Amino acid sequence: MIGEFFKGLFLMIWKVVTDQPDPKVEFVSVFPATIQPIISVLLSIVPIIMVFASLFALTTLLERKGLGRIQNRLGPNRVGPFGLFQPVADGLKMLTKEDIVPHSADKLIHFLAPIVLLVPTLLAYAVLPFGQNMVPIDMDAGILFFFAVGASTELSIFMAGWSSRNKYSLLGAMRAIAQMISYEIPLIISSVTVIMIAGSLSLVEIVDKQSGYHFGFLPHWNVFTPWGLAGFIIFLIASLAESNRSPFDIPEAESEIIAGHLTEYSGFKYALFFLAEYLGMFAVSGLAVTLFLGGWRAPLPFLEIVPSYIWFLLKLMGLVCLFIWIRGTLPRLRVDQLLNFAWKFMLPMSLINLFVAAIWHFTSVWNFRGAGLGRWLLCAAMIAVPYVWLGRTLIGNKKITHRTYRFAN
Amino acid sequence: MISDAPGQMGMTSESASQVPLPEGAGQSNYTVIPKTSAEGTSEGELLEVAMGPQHPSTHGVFRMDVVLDGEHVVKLKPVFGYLHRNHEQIAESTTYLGSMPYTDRLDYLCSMTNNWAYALSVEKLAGLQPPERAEYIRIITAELTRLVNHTCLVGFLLQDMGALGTPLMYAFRERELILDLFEALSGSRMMYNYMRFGGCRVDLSADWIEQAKQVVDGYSRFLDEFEKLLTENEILVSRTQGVGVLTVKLAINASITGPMLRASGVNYDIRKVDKYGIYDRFDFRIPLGDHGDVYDRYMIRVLEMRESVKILNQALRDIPAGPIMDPKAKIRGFRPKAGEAYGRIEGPKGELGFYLISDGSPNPYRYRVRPPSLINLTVLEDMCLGETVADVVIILGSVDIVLGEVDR
Amino acid sequence: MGITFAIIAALTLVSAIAAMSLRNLVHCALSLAVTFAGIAAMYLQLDAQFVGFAQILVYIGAVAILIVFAILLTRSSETPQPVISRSWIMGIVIALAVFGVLTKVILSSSIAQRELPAKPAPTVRQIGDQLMTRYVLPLEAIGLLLTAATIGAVIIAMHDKKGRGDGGQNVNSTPSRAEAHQHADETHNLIT
Amino acid sequence: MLGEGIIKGMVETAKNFVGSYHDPKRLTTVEYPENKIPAKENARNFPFLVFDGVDADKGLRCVACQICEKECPPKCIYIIKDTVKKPDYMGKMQIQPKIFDIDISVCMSCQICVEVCPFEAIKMDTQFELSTTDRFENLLLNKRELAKPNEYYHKIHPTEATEVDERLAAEKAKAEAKAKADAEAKAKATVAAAAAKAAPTPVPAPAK
Repeated sequence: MIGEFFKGLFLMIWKVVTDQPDPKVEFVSVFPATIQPIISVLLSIVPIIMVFASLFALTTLLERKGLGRIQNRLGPNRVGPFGLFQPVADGLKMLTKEDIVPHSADKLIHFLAPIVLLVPTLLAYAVLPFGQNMVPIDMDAGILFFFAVGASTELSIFMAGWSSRNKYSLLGAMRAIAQMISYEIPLIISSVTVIMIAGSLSLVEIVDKQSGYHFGFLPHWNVFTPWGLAGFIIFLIASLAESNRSPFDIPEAESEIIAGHLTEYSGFKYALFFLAEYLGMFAVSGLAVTLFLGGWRAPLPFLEIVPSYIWFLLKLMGLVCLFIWIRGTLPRLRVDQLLNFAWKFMLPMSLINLFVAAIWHFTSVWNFRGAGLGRWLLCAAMIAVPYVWLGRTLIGNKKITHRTYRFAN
Repeated sequence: MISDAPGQMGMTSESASQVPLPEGAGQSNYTVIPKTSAEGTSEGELLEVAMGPQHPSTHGVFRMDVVLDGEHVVKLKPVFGYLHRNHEQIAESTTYLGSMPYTDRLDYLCSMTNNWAYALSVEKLAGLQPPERAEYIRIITAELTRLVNHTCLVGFLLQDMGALGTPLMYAFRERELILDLFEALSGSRMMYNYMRFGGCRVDLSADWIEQAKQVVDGYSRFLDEFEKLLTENEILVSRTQGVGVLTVKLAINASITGPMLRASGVNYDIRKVDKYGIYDRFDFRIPLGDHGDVYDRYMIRVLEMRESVKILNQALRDIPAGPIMDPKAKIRGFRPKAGEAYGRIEGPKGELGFYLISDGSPNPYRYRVRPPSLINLTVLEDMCLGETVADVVIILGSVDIVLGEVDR
Repeated sequence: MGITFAIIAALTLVSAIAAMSLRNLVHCALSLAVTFAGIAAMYLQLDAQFVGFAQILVYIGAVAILIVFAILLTRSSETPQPVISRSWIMGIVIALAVFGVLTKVILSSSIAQRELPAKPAPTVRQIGDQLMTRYVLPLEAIGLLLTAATIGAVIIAMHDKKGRGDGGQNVNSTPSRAEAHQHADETHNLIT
Repeated sequence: MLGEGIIKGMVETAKNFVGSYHDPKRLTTVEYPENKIPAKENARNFPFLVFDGVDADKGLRCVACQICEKECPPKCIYIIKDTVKKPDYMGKMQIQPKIFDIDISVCMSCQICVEVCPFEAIKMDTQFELSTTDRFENLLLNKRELAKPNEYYHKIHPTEATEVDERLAAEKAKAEAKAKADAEAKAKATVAAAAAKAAPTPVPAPAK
């Protein structure tokens, strides 16, 4: 029994490391049949929670270090070698802090809000294909599931903001909801382009559709097509807004409304919000990787010996680093500008992109000489022209000009 | 309707039931004012928020009682005095020299110019004339102070705009170099207490001038970098252009001075008007804005920094040798003859003036500061009406206040 | 299936009752969201993935938020009604009547008479195919209708906003401030 | 085109990010307890009393004239004169402060006491690591704690201390020459010379 247990365990680890299909079969079969499903589910859930929670810890450190370097500081370097244990110290601090509930707060909703936020965020990981053989649930409507659980996080932010009985919290919650609803539309439409081309709502199938290489080195990732590139950028911007990251950190703009819906949270509840926010960012970046960057696929054929989940994590971290970089550079938008940008720029651009993707799909039957290049240029032009035009009207509407200044002697 | 306890607004009697309250909410901290149109029909509610004195972006202990319609400001009442230190009364009960270190603490970012303004008025009172080298030193330190102040201002403005400290850190990186210079000169990094009636306390060394030249050379490179990061950034441009417009008329009537006035397009710079010190010897221009919005205020400051660099280059090149104190000046037992004087300079924030009346005793009979921060703050409400909460913060940032000077 | 169904059904029912009976409107809205979630869970239990997820996406992600917004944005200054209104007897009678009719119809329909053969659950792909081929006209019609509704809402909102502008101005100009401005203008004229 | 300025800004921050690794000039901060920036020569923090020789009690230059006490803007100096003259380290009879306290929790490091002191007896220290757990007792420095040897002064402000020493030596030489000429009352003459310098104009009490 014990020998089998360790054999199964070893086999499972070996299969994970070498990226083989069905890694948990042998290990699960060690257990009695009645608890086998539970073990199997646990074996999927626990690693996800552990990996992404530690990724969260790592990212907070990376973010602080990276921002520090961008700002010509050293960043945290006191706890442990190179400050590596800083997240541990932060976590301990968070856990030992007093949990303050405002006197006039709605205590039940105030308590429920962080939980209601965290649960859907974690659920979203259920459909992401982390590796070649690592999909918790290969659902037929995977992407729909992802957006459905993503949409239910908005309610919890409202709960947090409203129940705190703080004006800043309420303002922050209203801003958060307005922002998340507005940006959900471009987010979904830009994903729809991919769904349309791949012809499936299943994330596994979408990754499969991006296999193979042009000319032996350029992978068939969606981002390398005109509509894919535009869609990727729209998706990134929208996901910045969805995860409340700078320059769209308006709901928690600390210089305006203290911390928005987080103002009255402290201690462990605050840590939960923080965790959920980062997990949400990972999830949406993971979706971006899956939809546009070929998921777990290696960028070059000879790199395919590296296990697939490594590629997934690398791409994910690349996006996270991009988010940190953006955060270190840009000031925050104003609420009305944010909504204008969503409705007057992002939405038309994503609709145009959808149209371009359809054209791309229909021109795939072109068969003359230079068809590939012609198709590429046509689609790129169809995106670039509206981009320039929309960008100009977006700026021009507000009478924003390049100014020159007078000088008196 | 505004209770004194910050953050815990008193409840107005009957109006508070309009937003559904959580159950068990004993007292509300929402002050909801019913909003009615001209015809008396109801049009939703106004929310009264106390921003400050513990708000992250009020630049110190400053409070704005803001009445909001949604996110738009319909009323704003600045409340200050949290940092009142009785500066003028203290100065009247101490010697003339004794209030010099207190002037450092008015606008703690620009101690050098505060020193100069005070020294200038006492010199007028006592009829002292600083020697030429001292005048050059004063101009060098004052222009360096202007660089420090404007850089920090832009950094803080961007911080208020949510740029998460990056421009602020760059600003502080450069400020550090100038603070090093000031420390080497006066011994302190912020509270210099450097100028004396009739001259300066310590002489510059040749070494110092070399270092200052290097810093000034590096500064124009830094300004290029800063502008690349900020000036064309679409977010900054759209956040600031057309926001918080200050009309020329109002600016003049409210006696606004400094970069804020010039951003509204009025050509008024005391360096040119009074030609105090030896400013008439230097070749520099006064940048003027045409719109009077936050963007203009930002750009005027950047352009002024470039002009300051020009002045510094000239001053560091031309500085003559010689004494740094008027031989008539006395440190101990300084008693100017009875009379009055008003000395003013173009501080980085605006016209900084000291009005003194002497009755022949060692203490001033009357001592009065004209603080540019406070007077520029008086138009805050006019600039903020109709803008959003997010704009209030950057408008306040662009006014450039230091609470040490506002409250005194 | 039994226990799960029972839990979900109980949750749905309890939250639905809470949504009707709680005094605080926001609490009601949140309970309603729980009800929506319960219904979505039932759909999922019946292997109707598409409907279940659409239920979450639309009802929790949009409708619940809309309700919450409506509660916060509209004035609720009317004195709160007693929970049980005077016409409660009437209400109960109507509710019972509706329930009775529905029960009768369902019980007498052919569905209740026999065991259904297990049909394969419709996949999302099938639903999509059906929507795009057989039901494409109704789909387009609904889309057009919704677009028209949206445009109408926007026009109403814009009209409303224009009216509000004047009201906002009235609040600004307290007499003292207006006087101050006038005074300032006079001084300006004197200066120039 | 939309986005141009943003990309420019991002290039700039990327440059700074890379620059912070290879260009140490960009990093302005130091890791404090391990590394410290050497104090500038002019640096000042809180005042201390200079004594000559080795005995802090005898060698104190301060003669308790109380000018600094009067001139101190926040009034953080407290002096009580000794009633009897005591011999200093050279054997000269001198009035010394019985109590000389500075409350450095009040002191604002303005250096005015240093400027007004006619005897070069009070100078500014550069020591800044003064935090304590008791803000009353430990921040009220008495004469013993304030007294530091002239060598220490030389160490922290070398140029200034040399100048001061030269000036003092010159004054002393002048005084001695005068004393030799006035042979009958040597000690008296020294005191008189000091007194003459001490009070160019008596500082009056505040008017109000």
